[in-house]
Amino acid sequence: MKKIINDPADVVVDALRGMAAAHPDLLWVRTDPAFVTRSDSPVRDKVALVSGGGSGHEPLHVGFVGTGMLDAAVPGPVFTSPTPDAVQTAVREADGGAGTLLVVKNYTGDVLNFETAAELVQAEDVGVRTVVVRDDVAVRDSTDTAGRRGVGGTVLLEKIIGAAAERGRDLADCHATAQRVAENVRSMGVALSAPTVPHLGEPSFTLAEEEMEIGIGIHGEPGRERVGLESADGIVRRLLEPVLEDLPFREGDQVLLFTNSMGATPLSELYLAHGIAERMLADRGVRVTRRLVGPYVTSLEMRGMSLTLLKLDEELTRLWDDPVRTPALTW
Amino acid sequence: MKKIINDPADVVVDALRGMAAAHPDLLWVRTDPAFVTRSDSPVRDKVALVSGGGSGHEPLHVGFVGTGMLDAAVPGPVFTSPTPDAVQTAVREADGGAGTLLVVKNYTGDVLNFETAAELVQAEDVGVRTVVVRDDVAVRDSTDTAGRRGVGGTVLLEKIIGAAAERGRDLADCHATAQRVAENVRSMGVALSAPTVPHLGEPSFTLAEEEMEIGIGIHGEPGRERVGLESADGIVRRLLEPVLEDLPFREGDQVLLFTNSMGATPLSELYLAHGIAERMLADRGVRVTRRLVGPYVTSLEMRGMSLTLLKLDEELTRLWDDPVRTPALTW
Amino acid sequence: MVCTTQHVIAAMRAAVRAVSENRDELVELDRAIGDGDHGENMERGFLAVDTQLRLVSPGTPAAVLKTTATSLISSVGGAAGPLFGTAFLRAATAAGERETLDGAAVAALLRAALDGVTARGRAERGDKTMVDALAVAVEAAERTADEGTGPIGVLRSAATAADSGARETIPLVARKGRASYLGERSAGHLDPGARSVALLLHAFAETGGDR
Amino acid sequence: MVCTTQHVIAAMRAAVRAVSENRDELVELDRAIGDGDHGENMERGFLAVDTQLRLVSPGTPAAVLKTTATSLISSVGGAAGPLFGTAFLRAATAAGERETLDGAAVAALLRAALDGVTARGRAERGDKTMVDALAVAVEAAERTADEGTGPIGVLRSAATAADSGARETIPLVARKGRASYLGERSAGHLDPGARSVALLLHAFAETGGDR
Ligand SMILES: Nc1ncnc2c1ncn2[C@@H]1O[C@H](COP(=O)(O)OP(=O)(O)O)[C@@H](O)[C@H]1O
Ligand SMILES: Nc1ncnc2c1ncn2[C@@H]1O[C@H](COP(=O)(O)OP(=O)(O)O)[C@@H](O)[C@H]1O
Ligand SMILES: [Mg+2]
Ligand SMILES: [Mg+2]
Ligand SMILES: [Mg+2]
Ligand SMILES: [Mg+2]
Repeated sequence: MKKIINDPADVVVDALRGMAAAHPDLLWVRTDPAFVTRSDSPVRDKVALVSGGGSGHEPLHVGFVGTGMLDAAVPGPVFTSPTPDAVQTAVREADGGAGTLLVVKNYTGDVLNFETAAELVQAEDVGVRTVVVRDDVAVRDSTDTAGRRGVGGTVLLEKIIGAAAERGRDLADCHATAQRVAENVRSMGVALSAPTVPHLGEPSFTLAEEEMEIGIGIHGEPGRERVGLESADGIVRRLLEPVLEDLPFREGDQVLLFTNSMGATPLSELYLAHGIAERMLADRGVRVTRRLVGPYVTSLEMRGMSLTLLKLDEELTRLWDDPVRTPALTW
Repeated sequence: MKKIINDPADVVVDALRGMAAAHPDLLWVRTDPAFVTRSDSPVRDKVALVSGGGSGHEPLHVGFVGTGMLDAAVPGPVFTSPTPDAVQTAVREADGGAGTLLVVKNYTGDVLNFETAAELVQAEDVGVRTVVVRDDVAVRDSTDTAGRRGVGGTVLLEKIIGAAAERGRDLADCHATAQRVAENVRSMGVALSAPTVPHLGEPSFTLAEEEMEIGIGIHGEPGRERVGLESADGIVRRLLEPVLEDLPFREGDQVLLFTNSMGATPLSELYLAHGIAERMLADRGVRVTRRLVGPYVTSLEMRGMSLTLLKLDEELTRLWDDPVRTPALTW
Repeated sequence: MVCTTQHVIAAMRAAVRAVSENRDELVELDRAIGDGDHGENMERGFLAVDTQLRLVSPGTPAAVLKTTATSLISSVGGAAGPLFGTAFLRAATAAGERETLDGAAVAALLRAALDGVTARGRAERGDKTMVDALAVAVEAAERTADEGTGPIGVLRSAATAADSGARETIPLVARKGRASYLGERSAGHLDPGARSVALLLHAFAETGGDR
Repeated sequence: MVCTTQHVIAAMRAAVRAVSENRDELVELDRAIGDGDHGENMERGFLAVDTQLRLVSPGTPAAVLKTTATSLISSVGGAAGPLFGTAFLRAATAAGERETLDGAAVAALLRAALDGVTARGRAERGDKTMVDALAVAVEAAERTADEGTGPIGVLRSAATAADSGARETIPLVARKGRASYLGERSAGHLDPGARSVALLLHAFAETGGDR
């Protein structure tokens, strides 16, 4: 296992210490339990936006703490949800009296742990609501299964609702807007290689030189199907079509296109894929009016990418354009 | 070779097309010859800052085009300097009448091609000066060799001089300040794996599972020595000590610490390493007053990192803090 | 033929050992159809249980079970944490004020644990989860308890049944948890959570009561 | 025993072929002590030369050499582009208005090329660069030309000398170009640029003049 780490058991906390050193103006970092808040937290009378989940997806979520986005992020161990008490402590630090919205990616572990956290927080008389992101169309959408995973759409939601909270909207409004984002966002990913969890020391799965894994998640879990490696055109089409069909996104729709790297994909390949996606969308009359390109929801050193489409309206566009200042996203 | 590309011969231009699609507000992209300018280029009466070099180091240089940084960037083929005519054309588009400063990384190919470009540009009566970045302490500094490579320091120089130019400083001033940055910046890198050039299809070198390459460049050229993989503490020390000794950086010095990913290093590992570097610097009394952490000078999908230290004074700090708005760096 | 507080503590210690010893197997099972952390999660959780039991010195079976539950909830994360946590929490509630547990009580605790897991995780039998092992274990425990068997006998039959319940998850297509993302590709693999249930019950059976 | 414009064009075409055919070898050599692009760079450059020669139909040896030079400069990039470009540019200047080249002229052109490369790249003999092949080639060419040999004989002796000049780079520690970053580790490898010089001279020798 080739990693720049000390003790594999300490990677999460060691990385948080580095973040604290790197962003003293933006972040306030605690290590036991591990969580990160805005340096000016709690912000009085502002709805607090709190998220979290397993580590290994950096910059998600810790890199999105700051003005106009998250008030706090709670990283669990690598690929494992944080525990309820960690979330509870983070909410206690972040809540400014206007209630807290929890952003949860739809994984059984995250849902259950945040559920318990919400109960604990409520017992302390903090108003709390939860939005669950489930945007991964690679997974069949069904009520009798665990349902879809939360992936790339999470970043877009956190940015947009972060702006809504920063504008002073109340908890009910933030929650409703968050639901609207969650309902209008779809993603799909591909892996060209597997990630290696530090304390496991071996890749989560093995792909032959000419294989790729379509419909991949972000936790080293295998994807929907394994197929031969294709050209960028072929790869982008395999991701984009199921995303488009699902909502569905239609001719004339305005969308935000988010081209995400799974970690180790060179930026040049990512831009190349983004350009292809833009062309394919243009061919169908879907209008890309906002875009995000970069490694934002990663899976350690996994090679691969995901495409996320969010259907925009004027309000969501305005909130997207609002200023944001975090380690990983600033404008 | 696992890459998200179409024809390997077209990767540079295909990626540029994607950049153009992703950043219509910031960039204006041309493909024959290939170069990128600020969308509002030429900026009247402002010194134009133009750089370039082989592709494969993204976001360097194309991702640093925009307000407060580069006016134009000229990407060559992967790991190969652009030709003089491409640079000449870019300067023609970027120069706003106040002259152009060329930022060149010290590689024989880049130096020779930009030298010719400068001659061609001068023949068109454009005032032109050149600054050569040679910050890599892994290479012996000597006048009877090719001398040190330009690596991470380039980004810092481009940001700072971009600010100087944006403030309206003249060409002589920009050039002098650039020289000052170049003289006060030092870097060193390590690779945990090799990059694969698209049209070659195979990794540039091979490292065993337990090896790393110390003093690596950014072109897949092997480094200074191959040693066994170490802990993050060991790796950071191996990079930091030669950097510190070289200038030398002394107790009480104020520095900018730039922890750079070579491409495929997870952000969490990078922060982890950054935290260690900050601690080691604190132990020696070197004061880190500014920092940059991320994948900014990469070598395709190479795993590894580099550390760059720039000795700051008040003026350089102010210029660093000035606003910047580019695809890869914004504040 | 009853189980005292000391027995319950010893049972939990045996579980700590069993989880640590089988950590790698659980990792491998979870790697095949999940994210490979189940062994880590369980080990982290039961090490916390171990520590807390030493600190707290609980005085009743219910207190042991509750300490176990809260330790798991506050240290595991992942799906297994809240699910096993709820299981032990409900078992604690079912144990009530009792100072000792007989065979029937053990069966009742297991039933309560199962109810907790299904209430929390909403998995049904056949969804390829820990429920598949736990449900058949509960049925076997109840059958054996009805025959008047003591706690250790009840746990033994539960453990054996859990083994076969776990094995029966192999051909199933997962409908809950992370393995469900794999669809048809989840078939052919043993569910890690079901394996953990069997491991825990075997550990309890070995030390869980007066013989 | 002179070399006409057509011969020079044919020589350049032979160089185009030789570079393409040996692209992979040049890549491998550059991969060992450089960045692996020398084969690509040379191929891209000489394909541009090929195209330009067809478009321009140069009328003198100097014009052929100049077209070659500008094509290389504007298509290669990398160190090899400006260096070989300068070499051909200086050779063109040395060729002047001449309609044909005899052995002495060829030797003079090679000398001019060498001067251009060293002026541009500031490499000395022994620095493990193309200069090591070109310098001994020039000396051999001058010796042979002094003996009154025709252009083809001069090129042949230059090519043979270049081979040994290239071979002699193997033990050297590089002091110029990318290989210099390797320090001691550059020893034991043939310099790719030196190999290119030998390749070009052999190609010229095969077609470069009246026999
Ligand atoms: N909804 C559920 N109901 C019951 N058990 C479940 C459910 N979801 C997952 N599990 C169990 O949890 C196990 C996985 O636990 P673990 O790997 O620790 O957590 P995670 O899936 O979050 O990584 C599965 O093998 C399965 O038995
Ligand atoms: N300063 C120099 N003088 C002469 N030749 C040089 C010099 N620097 C490099 N070379 C030659 O250039 C060759 C490498 O060319 P190439 O690989 O195309 O360019 P780059 O090094 O930019 O990748 C070397 O093998 C060497 O022969
Ligand atoms: Mg997990
Ligand atoms: Mg090169
Ligand atoms: Mg798991
Ligand atoms: Mg080269």
